[in-house]
Amino acid sequence: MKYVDEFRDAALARGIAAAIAREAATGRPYHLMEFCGGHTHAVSRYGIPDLLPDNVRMIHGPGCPVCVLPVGRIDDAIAIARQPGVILCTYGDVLRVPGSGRVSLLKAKAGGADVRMVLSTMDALRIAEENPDREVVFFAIGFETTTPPTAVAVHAARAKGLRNFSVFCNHVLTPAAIRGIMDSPEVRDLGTLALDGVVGPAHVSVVIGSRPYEFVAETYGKPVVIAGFEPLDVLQAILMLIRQVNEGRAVVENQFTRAVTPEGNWKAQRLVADTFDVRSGFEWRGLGSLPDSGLRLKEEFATFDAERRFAVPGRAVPDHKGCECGDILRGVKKPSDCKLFGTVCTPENPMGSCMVSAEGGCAAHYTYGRFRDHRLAVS
Amino acid sequence: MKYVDEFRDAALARGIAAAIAREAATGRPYHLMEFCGGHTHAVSRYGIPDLLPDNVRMIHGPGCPVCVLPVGRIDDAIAIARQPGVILCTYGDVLRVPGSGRVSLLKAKAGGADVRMVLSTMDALRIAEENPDREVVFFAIGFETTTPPTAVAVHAARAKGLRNFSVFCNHVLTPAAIRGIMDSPEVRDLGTLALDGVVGPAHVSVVIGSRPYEFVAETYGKPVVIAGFEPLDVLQAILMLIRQVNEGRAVVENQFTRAVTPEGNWKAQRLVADTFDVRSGFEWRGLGSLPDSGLRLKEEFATFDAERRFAVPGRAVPDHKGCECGDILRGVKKPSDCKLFGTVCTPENPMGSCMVSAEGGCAAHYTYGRFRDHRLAVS
Amino acid sequence: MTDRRLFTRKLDLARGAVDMSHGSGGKAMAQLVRELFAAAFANPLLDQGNDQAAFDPPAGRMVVTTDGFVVSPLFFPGGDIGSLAVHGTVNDVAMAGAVPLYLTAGFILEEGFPLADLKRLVESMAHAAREAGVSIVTGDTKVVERGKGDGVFITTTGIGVVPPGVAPSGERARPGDAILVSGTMGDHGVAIMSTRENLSFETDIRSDSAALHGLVAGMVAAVPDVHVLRDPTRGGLATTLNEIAHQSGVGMLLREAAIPLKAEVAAACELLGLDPLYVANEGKLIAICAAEDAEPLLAAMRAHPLGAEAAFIGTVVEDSHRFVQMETRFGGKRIVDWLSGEQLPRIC
Amino acid sequence: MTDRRLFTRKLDLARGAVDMSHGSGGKAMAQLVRELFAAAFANPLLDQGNDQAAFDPPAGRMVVTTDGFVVSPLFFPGGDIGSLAVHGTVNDVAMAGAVPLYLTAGFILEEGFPLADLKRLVESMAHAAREAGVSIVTGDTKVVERGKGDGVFITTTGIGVVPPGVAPSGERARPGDAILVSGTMGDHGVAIMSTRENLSFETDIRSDSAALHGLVAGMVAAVPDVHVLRDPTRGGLATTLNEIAHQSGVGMLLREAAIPLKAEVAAACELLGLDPLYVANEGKLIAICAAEDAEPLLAAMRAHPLGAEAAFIGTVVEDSHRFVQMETRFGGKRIVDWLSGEQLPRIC
Amino acid sequence: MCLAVPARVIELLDDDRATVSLGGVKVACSLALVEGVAVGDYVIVHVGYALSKLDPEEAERTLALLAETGTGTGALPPAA
Amino acid sequence: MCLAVPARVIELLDDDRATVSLGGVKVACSLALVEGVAVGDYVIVHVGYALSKLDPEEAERTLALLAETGTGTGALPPAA
Ligand code: SF4
Ligand code: SF4
Ligand SMILES: [Mg+2]
Ligand SMILES: [Mg+2]
Ligand SMILES: [Mg+2]
Ligand SMILES: [Mg+2]
Ligand SMILES: [Mg+2]
Ligand SMILES: [Mg+2]
Ligand SMILES: [Mg+2]
Ligand SMILES: [Mg+2]
Ligand SMILES: [Mg+2]
Ligand SMILES: [Mg+2]
Repeated sequence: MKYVDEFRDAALARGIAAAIAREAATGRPYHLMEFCGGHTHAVSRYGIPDLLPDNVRMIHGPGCPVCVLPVGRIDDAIAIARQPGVILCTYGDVLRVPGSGRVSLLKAKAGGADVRMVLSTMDALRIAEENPDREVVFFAIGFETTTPPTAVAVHAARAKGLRNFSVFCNHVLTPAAIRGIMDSPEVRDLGTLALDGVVGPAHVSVVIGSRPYEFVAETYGKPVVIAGFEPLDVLQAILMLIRQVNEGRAVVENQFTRAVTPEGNWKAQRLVADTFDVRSGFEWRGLGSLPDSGLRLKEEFATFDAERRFAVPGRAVPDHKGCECGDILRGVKKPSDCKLFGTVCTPENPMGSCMVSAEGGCAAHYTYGRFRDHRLAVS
Repeated sequence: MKYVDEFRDAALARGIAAAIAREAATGRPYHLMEFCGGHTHAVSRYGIPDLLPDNVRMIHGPGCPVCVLPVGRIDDAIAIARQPGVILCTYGDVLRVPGSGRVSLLKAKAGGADVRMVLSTMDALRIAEENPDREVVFFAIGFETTTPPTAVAVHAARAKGLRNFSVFCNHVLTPAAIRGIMDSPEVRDLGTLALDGVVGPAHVSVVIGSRPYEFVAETYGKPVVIAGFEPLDVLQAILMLIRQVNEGRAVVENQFTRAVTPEGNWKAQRLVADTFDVRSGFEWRGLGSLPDSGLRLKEEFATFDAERRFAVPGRAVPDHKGCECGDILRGVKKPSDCKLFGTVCTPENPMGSCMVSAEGGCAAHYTYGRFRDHRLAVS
Repeated sequence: MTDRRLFTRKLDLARGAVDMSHGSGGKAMAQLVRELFAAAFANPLLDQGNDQAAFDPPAGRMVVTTDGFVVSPLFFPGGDIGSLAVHGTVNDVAMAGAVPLYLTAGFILEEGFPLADLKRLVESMAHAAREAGVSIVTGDTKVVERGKGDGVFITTTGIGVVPPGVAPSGERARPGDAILVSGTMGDHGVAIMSTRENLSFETDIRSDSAALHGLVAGMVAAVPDVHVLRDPTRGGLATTLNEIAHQSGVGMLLREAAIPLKAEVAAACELLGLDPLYVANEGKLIAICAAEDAEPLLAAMRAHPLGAEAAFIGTVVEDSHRFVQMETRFGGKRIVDWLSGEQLPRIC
Repeated sequence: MTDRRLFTRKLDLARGAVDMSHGSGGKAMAQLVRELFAAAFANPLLDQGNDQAAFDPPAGRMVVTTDGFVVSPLFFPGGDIGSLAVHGTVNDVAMAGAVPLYLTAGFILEEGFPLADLKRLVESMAHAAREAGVSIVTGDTKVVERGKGDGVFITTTGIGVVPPGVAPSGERARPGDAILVSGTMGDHGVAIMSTRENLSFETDIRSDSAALHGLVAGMVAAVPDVHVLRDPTRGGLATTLNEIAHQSGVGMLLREAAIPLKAEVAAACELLGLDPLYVANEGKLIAICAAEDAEPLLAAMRAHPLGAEAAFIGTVVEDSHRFVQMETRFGGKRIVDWLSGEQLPRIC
Repeated sequence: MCLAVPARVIELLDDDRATVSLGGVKVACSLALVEGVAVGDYVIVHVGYALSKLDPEEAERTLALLAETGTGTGALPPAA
Repeated sequence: MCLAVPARVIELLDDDRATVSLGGVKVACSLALVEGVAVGDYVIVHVGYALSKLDPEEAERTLALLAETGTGTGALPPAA
């Protein structure tokens, strides 16, 4: 696979790892947050911690759209799916996330709701066309990467005159989340979350460009490196962040130049702007309600808006008792700090969303990395 | 089972059989038609021919409502069943009757049509109430016995305000069929169908009484004995007919006095009269179109009339080539006269409706009596 | 290392439901197998947890048989699909005159099926197997999407061993042989019918579902040379006798009055227009033996609780047409033909 | 007397469809069994037409195994549910080191299923059985109403005999043992996925569905003391190794670079965000043996066409946590855990 | 198709229905087509509806006649 | 959730769609969000949509840098 395999090369990895070890040998710690779940996944799956010196610590960030979706929105989706005649379509990632009473969309499906996994908004549209007497709802979730395909679908539905298609919109905006972290008491006041730099989103930035992250460097003085999701990309970004830290610089750098420009994809951005309005506030798990952090369909697409078409409970629901997802998403706790991790909470019986998505901090650590906890315990 | 077992008593049967043998020992043959399929079934199932002398010959009549239904009406029912959203309910007897291309309702069901067997019109109504978004059609077939329950259902549907229930009406009238036989060239002109008397309907007469058959005696000079469906009832009726013949009498006698009166069930008759109109003509398999022989829903029940609600092909379709059902229903041929009997045509692969219903002449003979053909062949 | 370590939370057997993950081959499936099936069926062969069970072959001819069970409803008066899946296959083993030893069980579960119901029928299955003295030594579980199955289907395979000198088989009926049945006909089918929504009637009839190997053991001890043994399940006595007549190239002559029938079964059949000779049994057998063996065989049958009402119902005759005929109670004669079409679907 | 006399008209295998009468136990069912199943599977045991097959037990330990097959779609690149139902069960027999002898087959058919499709897959099944040298000796057919099944489900049970001295079993992996696989991973699952309407992608990958007993025969001849044999079907290599680790109470250490993988399988998994180690195989096996047996075992595997790409992929280690770990191609280390949830439903 | 059975009314239900019994098997049936039916009466039941009452005296008369006929002493039943 | 792969465009289809290939596996994807895509281009594909073209020269530059870095000679990439 061209442009994939090259970026997983073990020999090159050893070279970068050596450079990191060399350049990080300053006696100080480096606390680097990988914002994206994609990075979290790459770090765990490829065993990147094994290649890093002990003083370079990776902190999982809130960049997993499945993980940050509050329980109440899952409940809403389940409520829609259970209405007679509804086919609820969504991406596979979200099917196993537990809502209230540990009921997930998968369990609702087993209970009779017509829930279908799709790989693309085009599939949801096709299902709507094939089932004119059913209500097809696309449960849209995702960051800026995933939002333009939803916009395309809404426009296509309007063009086709589909009356049985709507979108339950949960698209959220990454800069708002990073601002949420930076403004959190742990970072600003308590200092309990030491943060020396941020590995910035890859595919989000393909769409919105690198510019929207400049406030991180400018306002908060933290270096950012936009990085691809292959393991060499991540290693290189870590090295670039260490260099900025060592040099006392704080700018936005772009490691993922092969697909990211400062401006991003204007066509996609314009389409999104034409389709959605920014919500004044939207609830993020772990970060609370963040201003200007979520999207909803514009008034002119009201008939395609499932929130206006279906009665949903719309209740704010607290996380499961004992689940530390919120703190883990803010980076203030590690998965293994959670008492439920690996005992009560596992991927088969997730208590929180971080244990569901392959990009959630808890799932990534459990699935790929938990042997390290035991190694530490005996060493 | 009181009022059942007593009428199946073997010792009594031997007594009646002896009386028949004694009284029929006149050197002349007795050709007696059992009009009803119920009698045909009893004759075959209990082995009544084994109890009769050779000169008493039973002729199967047209009294099987499944058998006399023309192929075109089966096709119409299948066409209705195949319309999207339709649930077609009917009695089990008719499910295996082959329509055009040997497609039966059962095959249509296997092909995806929603065809359901019911035991009562009440079940069909319940299905309509339980499925408000489906069209429930009751495929009504049967003689005067079965017509009043259909009428009750139509009135109940109106009372309940059911808008998704209708009746595909194929109810027919027995006196018209008997007249058809009596007027057939074989009886009137050719003399190829010798007929010395008729065993008259039991349960039909429960509803309409014995009086409607008096024309048979009066107009055509043939004795009639209304008889129950238990084997002793049939034997006794045979004896009563032989006595009338021997005495040169031709009247309507009633063997089934425990449930039949001359007048019948006035309540049921009134309800039928209030619900249905007599069709000017209706096609009978074997007998052609008979005047005043079928019923349809009255104008005031038009919304419950499937023939007005659904487009049906309404085509007259000839019987399967080689099938002698028509002649068998008129009594001019025996099942074993059909070249297809037992070779090409069996209950598993019926070519005609007479091979389907347990009351059809061919099915009754095949299922219960075909060993007699072979016994004759070797003796 | 205990299971607790592998499965952090116990299956919710009270309120849970089957979902697709229970058939995925992953940990959810392993847990279902461990906490439900393996717990209920526990025996040394199964406990090994391999994909197959290994055993030393017994002395004697072996028999193997398989049946799928799709009965609807899953729970019925006198049994459920679990006990039926054991009895049905134990009986097909027993009909070879054999002693049943091992069963295998394949489950096809429909997404959404309540685990509480699954537990109930798995435990019923385990109970039936224990009663019959057979071990369920290996199995398999698949899950299909909602609307692609019907709760639970179970396929069981049975393995048994035949005592020396015993070799009943469907082609061994000979003219002159006696035809015996072990008890009343049609109980199972009527019990199932009584539960069907569109038929529902009230009766005390319960399914006769039972394991017949004990009865058979007594029979082959008394008459090792029994010619044919067969359980008249789907299609009832009539169809099963026709099968045998066809296999052996003979005819049969039955006496209707001799065929054991419960009054309520007769009444239910009258009501529905059915012939009880075509109604399914799940705890009855047909035995055909030489005329001179009929007495001792009947005695052996009646000595067993499941054969208390055994009866001599007819005789094998020569007939190139292979007709099964019957003298009716009424004094006439008729054919008792194969079932054609269906009397009632999904009775086993 | 010929069949013609019993069945007056041949089944319409070109245009007919399954209906409820085919499961009723009556003549329609007898005809389906006769003209389709018995014709395709013909062998002396089956031909007897009894409800069970009787055979003389072979010398040696016997194994029995059962699997249900519910794969969707029924026909896929490289096979169909019929051949799969033979291969899958032959392989579970073979994984005991055994020679497969007999199969039983239980069919659950959905009303309306085209007889032409049924014929195609029954013939494929018969072909697969012939190729594998096994006889389908007894079977069963049930029919469920439309919407209560999904075309065809098949449950097969296999019986085989183990050569003396051979006793592979899931609890016999020991620290230091070598872990081998017989070829590339994930082909079957990717072939199935490529046909799914909502995934559909184009690839030349075909299912690896194959009977492995020939390969196994060569292996146990070379190394009778092979410790573990198992086919990594549902849940793939990862889950199967975890099962073994759990059964044996050991850990494992794999080398990602050593695991054979077709480039197209890797690409398809990349596209779908799947891990090929969790994707099903139907013609591959895992073998675990003492370190000193690894060379001759690998040689024996490579000598067979189905083991040409066999590879030594890792080592059994002591680990009270029973973790299966892997050195990634990239140089890091990670756990290779049980499959949790489902990667893709109905692959077998 | 005209299958009907004589069953004993054992309980009157609302909605003009009754439970009837045939040889111990109980089933519900409609009384919409008959009048004046009481518990203990026998009715002829067809497709879930009672079509008429059964007259026990007439039944006895018929059976008596059948018995007599067998011995050659029976008179004919009256013309309808 | 943001999973995306670089795939080569091998055929332009109507409806603003294309067939792309990743390691020999072909799949259809939408071009509704990109402009000026030609056969032979590499695109980043996410949930069935091409999000952008991939710049081969930049990819080469990154790989070159990675190689140099390993030997300690690499310059830093430019600030964005
Ligand atoms: S381990 Fe489970 S309960 Fe604990 S924080 Fe993670 S998801 Fe929540
Ligand atoms: S045997 Fe068949 S083809 Fe011949 S008349 Fe009877 S139904 Fe028709
Ligand atoms: Mg069997
Ligand atoms: Mg059986
Ligand atoms: Mg049997
Ligand atoms: Mg299995
Ligand atoms: Mg269902
Ligand atoms: Mg198995
Ligand atoms: Mg298997
Ligand atoms: Mg069977
Ligand atoms: Mg289906
Ligand atoms: Mg296996």
